[in-house]
Amino acid sequence: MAENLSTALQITVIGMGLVFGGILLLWGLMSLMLKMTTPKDEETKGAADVPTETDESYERKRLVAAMAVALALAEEEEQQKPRLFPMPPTAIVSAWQAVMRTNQLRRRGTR
Amino acid sequence: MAENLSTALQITVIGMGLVFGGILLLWGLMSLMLKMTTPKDEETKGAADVPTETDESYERKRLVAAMAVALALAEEEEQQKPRLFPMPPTAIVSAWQAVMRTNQLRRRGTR
Amino acid sequence: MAENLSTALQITVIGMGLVFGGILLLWGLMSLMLKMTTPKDEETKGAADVPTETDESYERKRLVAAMAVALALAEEEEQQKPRLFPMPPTAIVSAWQAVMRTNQLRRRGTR
Amino acid sequence: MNYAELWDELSKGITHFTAGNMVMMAVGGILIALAVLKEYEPVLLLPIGFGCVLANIPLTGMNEADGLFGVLYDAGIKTELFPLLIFIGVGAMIDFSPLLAMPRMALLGAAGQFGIFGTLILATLLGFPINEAASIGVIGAIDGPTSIFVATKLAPNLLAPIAVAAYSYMSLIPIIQPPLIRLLTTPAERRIQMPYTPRPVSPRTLVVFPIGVTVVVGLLVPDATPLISMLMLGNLLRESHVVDRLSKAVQNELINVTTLFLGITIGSTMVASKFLEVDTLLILALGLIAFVLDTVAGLLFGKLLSRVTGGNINPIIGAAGISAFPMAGRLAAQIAQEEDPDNYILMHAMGANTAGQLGSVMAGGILLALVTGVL
Amino acid sequence: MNYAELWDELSKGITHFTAGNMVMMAVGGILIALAVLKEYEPVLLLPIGFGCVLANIPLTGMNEADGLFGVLYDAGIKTELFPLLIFIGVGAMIDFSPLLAMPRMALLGAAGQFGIFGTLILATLLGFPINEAASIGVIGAIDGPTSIFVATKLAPNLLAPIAVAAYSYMSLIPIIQPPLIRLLTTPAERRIQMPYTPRPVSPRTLVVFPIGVTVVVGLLVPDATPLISMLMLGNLLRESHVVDRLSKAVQNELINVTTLFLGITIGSTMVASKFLEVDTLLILALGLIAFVLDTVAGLLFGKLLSRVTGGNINPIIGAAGISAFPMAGRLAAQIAQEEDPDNYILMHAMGANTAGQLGSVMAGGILLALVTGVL
Amino acid sequence: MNYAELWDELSKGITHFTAGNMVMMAVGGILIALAVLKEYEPVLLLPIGFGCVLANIPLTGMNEADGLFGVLYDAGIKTELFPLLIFIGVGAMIDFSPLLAMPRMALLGAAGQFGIFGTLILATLLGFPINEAASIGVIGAIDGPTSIFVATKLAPNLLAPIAVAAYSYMSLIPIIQPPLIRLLTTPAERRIQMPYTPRPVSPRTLVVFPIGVTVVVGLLVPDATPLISMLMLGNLLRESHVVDRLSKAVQNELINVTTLFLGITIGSTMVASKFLEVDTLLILALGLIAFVLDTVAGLLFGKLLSRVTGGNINPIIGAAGISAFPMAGRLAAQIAQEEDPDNYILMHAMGANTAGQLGSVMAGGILLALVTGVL
Ligand code: NA
Ligand code: NA
Ligand code: NA
Repeated sequence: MAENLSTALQITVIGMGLVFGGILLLWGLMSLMLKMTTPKDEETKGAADVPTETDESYERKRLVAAMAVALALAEEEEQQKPRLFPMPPTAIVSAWQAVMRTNQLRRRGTR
Repeated sequence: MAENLSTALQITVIGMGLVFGGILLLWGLMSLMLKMTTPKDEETKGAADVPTETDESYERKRLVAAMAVALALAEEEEQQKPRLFPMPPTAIVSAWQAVMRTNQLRRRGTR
Repeated sequence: MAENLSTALQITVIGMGLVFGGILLLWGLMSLMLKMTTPKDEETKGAADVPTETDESYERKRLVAAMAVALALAEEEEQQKPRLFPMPPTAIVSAWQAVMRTNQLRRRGTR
Repeated sequence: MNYAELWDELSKGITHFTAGNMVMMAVGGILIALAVLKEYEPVLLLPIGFGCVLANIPLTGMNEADGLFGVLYDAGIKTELFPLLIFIGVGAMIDFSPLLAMPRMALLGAAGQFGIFGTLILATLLGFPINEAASIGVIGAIDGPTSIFVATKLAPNLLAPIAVAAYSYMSLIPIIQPPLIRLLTTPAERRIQMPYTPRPVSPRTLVVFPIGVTVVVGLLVPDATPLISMLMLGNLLRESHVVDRLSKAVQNELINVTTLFLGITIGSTMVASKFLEVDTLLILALGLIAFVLDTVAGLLFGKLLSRVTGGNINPIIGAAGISAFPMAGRLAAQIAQEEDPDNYILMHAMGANTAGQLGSVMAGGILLALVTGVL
Repeated sequence: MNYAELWDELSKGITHFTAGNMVMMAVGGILIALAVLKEYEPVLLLPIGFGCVLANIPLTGMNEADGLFGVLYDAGIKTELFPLLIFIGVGAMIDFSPLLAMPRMALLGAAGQFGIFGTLILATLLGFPINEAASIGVIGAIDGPTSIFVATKLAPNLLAPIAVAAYSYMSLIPIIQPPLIRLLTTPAERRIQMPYTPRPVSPRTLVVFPIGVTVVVGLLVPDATPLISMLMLGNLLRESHVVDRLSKAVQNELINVTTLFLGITIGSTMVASKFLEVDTLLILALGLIAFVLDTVAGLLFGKLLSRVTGGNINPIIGAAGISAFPMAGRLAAQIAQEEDPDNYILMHAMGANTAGQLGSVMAGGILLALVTGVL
Repeated sequence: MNYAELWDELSKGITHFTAGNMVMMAVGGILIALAVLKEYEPVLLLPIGFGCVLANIPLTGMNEADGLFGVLYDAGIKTELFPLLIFIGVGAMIDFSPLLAMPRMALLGAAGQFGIFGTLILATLLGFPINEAASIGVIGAIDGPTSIFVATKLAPNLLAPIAVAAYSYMSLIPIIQPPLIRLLTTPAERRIQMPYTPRPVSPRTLVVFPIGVTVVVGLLVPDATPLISMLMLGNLLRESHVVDRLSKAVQNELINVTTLFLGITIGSTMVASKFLEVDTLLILALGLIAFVLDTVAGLLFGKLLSRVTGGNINPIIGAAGISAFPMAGRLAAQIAQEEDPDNYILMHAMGANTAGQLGSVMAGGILLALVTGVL
């Protein structure tokens, strides 16, 4: 029992260490893949479109756009076919996706 | 052989007895479940709407309604998705269901 | 090895022979089935509609019809449900089928 | 390279082909024809017929333990997996609300099972041992999965003819029942109208029903539990309305693929050497009798109820109590309407019909219990 | 014909029915009620509940090796086939682009796994041997298939309560997490906005991602490979966009049928004789604790990051790092919006959530490796 | 707790990773790339590639008998279940009416099988034993399921490279055939028009056809029965028009899931230790040759027929006789139209193509019979 406990503690320390290690590796892996697979121009273009955090009105515009899409989605029928979300580097579109995702997530996923 | 026959006869007597017993039990079970699961108001409301058997014109009205629905159904496309038949306690709707069922049954069930 | 080779050669000779034999048998079988299963009138009617090979304009007409159908098909939506191709004995329709088939074959079959 | 041997190898198919195989291929062809031309239960008779044709081609190895049919048989028939999976889908297709709206209709589901036992007696008279006689009798359940389930447990050697009878007769309902109905009922009786005054059935009732039935029937007839529980599982998926994707899956993907496998596998057991026996013909004949006895018993009981209730019940619906969902129920309603276009008894007929479905499964389980009890 | 024997045969169901069976049927009924009335993970709780009810009907033979549940258990649980097939479907439903657009979000997927190990310690303190303690801890993966996969390998005898806990708690997220979030974060923290400035993610990245993850995780944590690889296979089918028909098939046909089978089979292991023990209650309690520890650790780590980044990260998303895709992610975003309607952090929450999904699988594999390493 | 041991346990993945594994992962990556970027048979090459990558991660246990791949291999490959189930779906997708409308087109389905035997000879020259040589030759059937079926029976050890070759070359048709066609036919020949004057084909013929073919081929070539019969079963489901739900199920649910399983399982056999051998490269090379020989033989026979019929037959359709349905048929028609936009020979090409499909299966069965006969 006492021995079990010590084992458990060691497993916890090593285990959490490995989990964090693995996640950090994953982070590195992702950054690497992004670097390797993203064409230069996109990279820059992506950067260009990025809005500054202070741009209040922009945030609001994005939200409005989002809502508009949400409403549009609310109406459309065919819920069945799985939606795919290409992720182009323009911020406004990503707001649109954001809403699609919310909308998708609102639906009872596994029902 | 003769012995087999007597066994068969006994099985028949006991068997049919048990079948009837089981069915009677089922009847009781159903009545019980209906009692337990039906909210009071619905019960009365249901009773209220029940037409008297002599009400000829009503019968005819129901049939007409039925036909109307039948026609409507005849047109609609998507045969695939399984229909569900909520059973509210109003008689006219039950005629409507009746037709939906006929319509459903007409379709080659397992094809 | 040398023995293997001779075996291989014999297998080849016998094998190709059997394949051709089987195919010829299949040919006969098909002709037989066509004879047995095709109602007389159709037979003749089929023959009647057959265009002469020299009929240039006819060929062109058929192609035009084909294209028309192709366009029509291009628009229609539901790619899912498997198409069935009844084969009536009139040549113009068979052009139509031809196009349906092309259209079907163009679609990435197994995707 | 020994050409003599080689020739034997190449011609083995034809040299081992027997007249019996020929006959069975014809039988298979007939089943396929019934399916394609008459549309008698095509989803089952077509695969069964094709499997039968296949099984009578010699030395294909498909019937070996490691052949396609051997694998499917061990995986789905011996384990009873196929009939049970099919029952999940069937349950998801059945709507019990007509029965729940008129619980008294349940009574009609009992009489319609007499054919099972009547046939059991006849079969014993013909010298079949009890276990085989019972398996033959269960054709009278007029319910494919039940017949297959019981036969697999009591007399797997008779599975093929029993399954074939069960499914082909079920598809003959529109031919067999009407004359019997007209023979046993008077036009006056057939014209009896039954106003549809349902008790309100709340969605909750529809959800509790399958669970309740499973528990009660399960405790009383444990041998019927696998069948009744899978039927009720499907029905629960349907009525709960919270798992549409599962309900759809069992009504389509699951039941379609399983039915195809079940069909060709049953068909593959129709090998001449095993199938072409006097017993087979006797079984087919007894199956037909079981069917008739079911209908007659149902109708007579219907007439009895009609008397008892002072003509408030149309005896035709008794014929719907044999199960064979939903054909029997539909047919009864149609005959009533032919007699009087204003006579609309579909709801009652379906109530009796679904009760018959339950009665059939119970009867099958009871029979199983009794026979295993006496053996 | 011996009537005494016969009577025993007929009444066996009732005579062998125990109070324990009664209790377990009630439990099954509760699970079904949660599924139908509250819609808590209905696709799993409904079949599990029904299977539980069924398993407690005595002598149905369904739990025997050659009974329906026996067959399904050997075919899908013992071989781990079911959880893996389900993972293919899940993978095809997950969109990793939010995570790939903000790789740093991955960090939040690590802390959320602490509950696994914290619970492991508590379970050992309660006297469970390491292998059982670990299986219980893995409830903290808050991911059904992972829990089942690990428990099947380390302590199959505890599979039933672990699976039930894993799936029921997962459905309790909307009830358990909000109070914890409000307790551990200040309104100011919850109002922190995180502008969504994604790095561009090319379709190619989305295709390379699942392959890369499989290889790297596979090499580092071989025990996690079956789970992670099937999850990634599904995701590859999805993102490749060239095999829509396969992607659709695994998201529908495959996952629906498998889920149904998994559910009733898990439920069928909830037999009173095995399930009604103190251990079971302890496991259910420990599972809940694992859940709380996950959330707490995630939130605290979120607050830490928030400090470190000078308030650029909203700590709520830490709670999404526990996996439980996609509920946890959705919930975090909703709470942030309740605090401030303009605070839109769904993308970040989903990033952390999907990272948590990956973290959970890794943690499961690491745990498996460590325990098998020390045993 | 022994840290040395633990470290071994944790690092086992990397320490057991070999250069060979690395190479095979690259191969898997290439297959995936071909599937995603070039869309070469993606439904098969994608799963095969992914399975290959997975199989080369050391010590995952997935290739063990009780691992996922072991289970799938025993369930679907060893029993030949997967290729046969896929054939049901393929049969339901094939329309034989063009062939039935012009029975003489059948002839072209024979010549296109020469590659099988030509390659058999070459393989023997390279020192392969007859059974292996035959399995390699059957790549020339240019039909995945047939190749897998025969290879599994004659030389399971070569299954992986044979399956890979069969499927990857099939997807290379648009690249390999055109040059051969242009090389072996004159523009004049390619411009030959074949007016489409079909014999009337009644629906009844379409229903009788699959049954007749099954019986005749089955009796003459029992070894080909499993393949031909499942192909024809699917076609019967399609043409009977009375079992749409079954026809749809085999064309979707069944074939999709089976294809996915077949793919990853085949891929999982591409383990470096077994796959990285000279033989493998030889097999891949021989497979390509088989493909070329098929096309050449088909074209030459087409030219012969063209001469014999006094220029009434366009030799291009000979190239469609190699099977590889439907790509080869489509391609032949396209090349003819490139030569002369008014030259419309799709119907004839599809007739030859479907005949080639039948010829391939027959050839496979004949080869099986001959080899088992001489061994
Ligand atoms: Na019955
Ligand atoms: Na987790
Ligand atoms: Na070929």
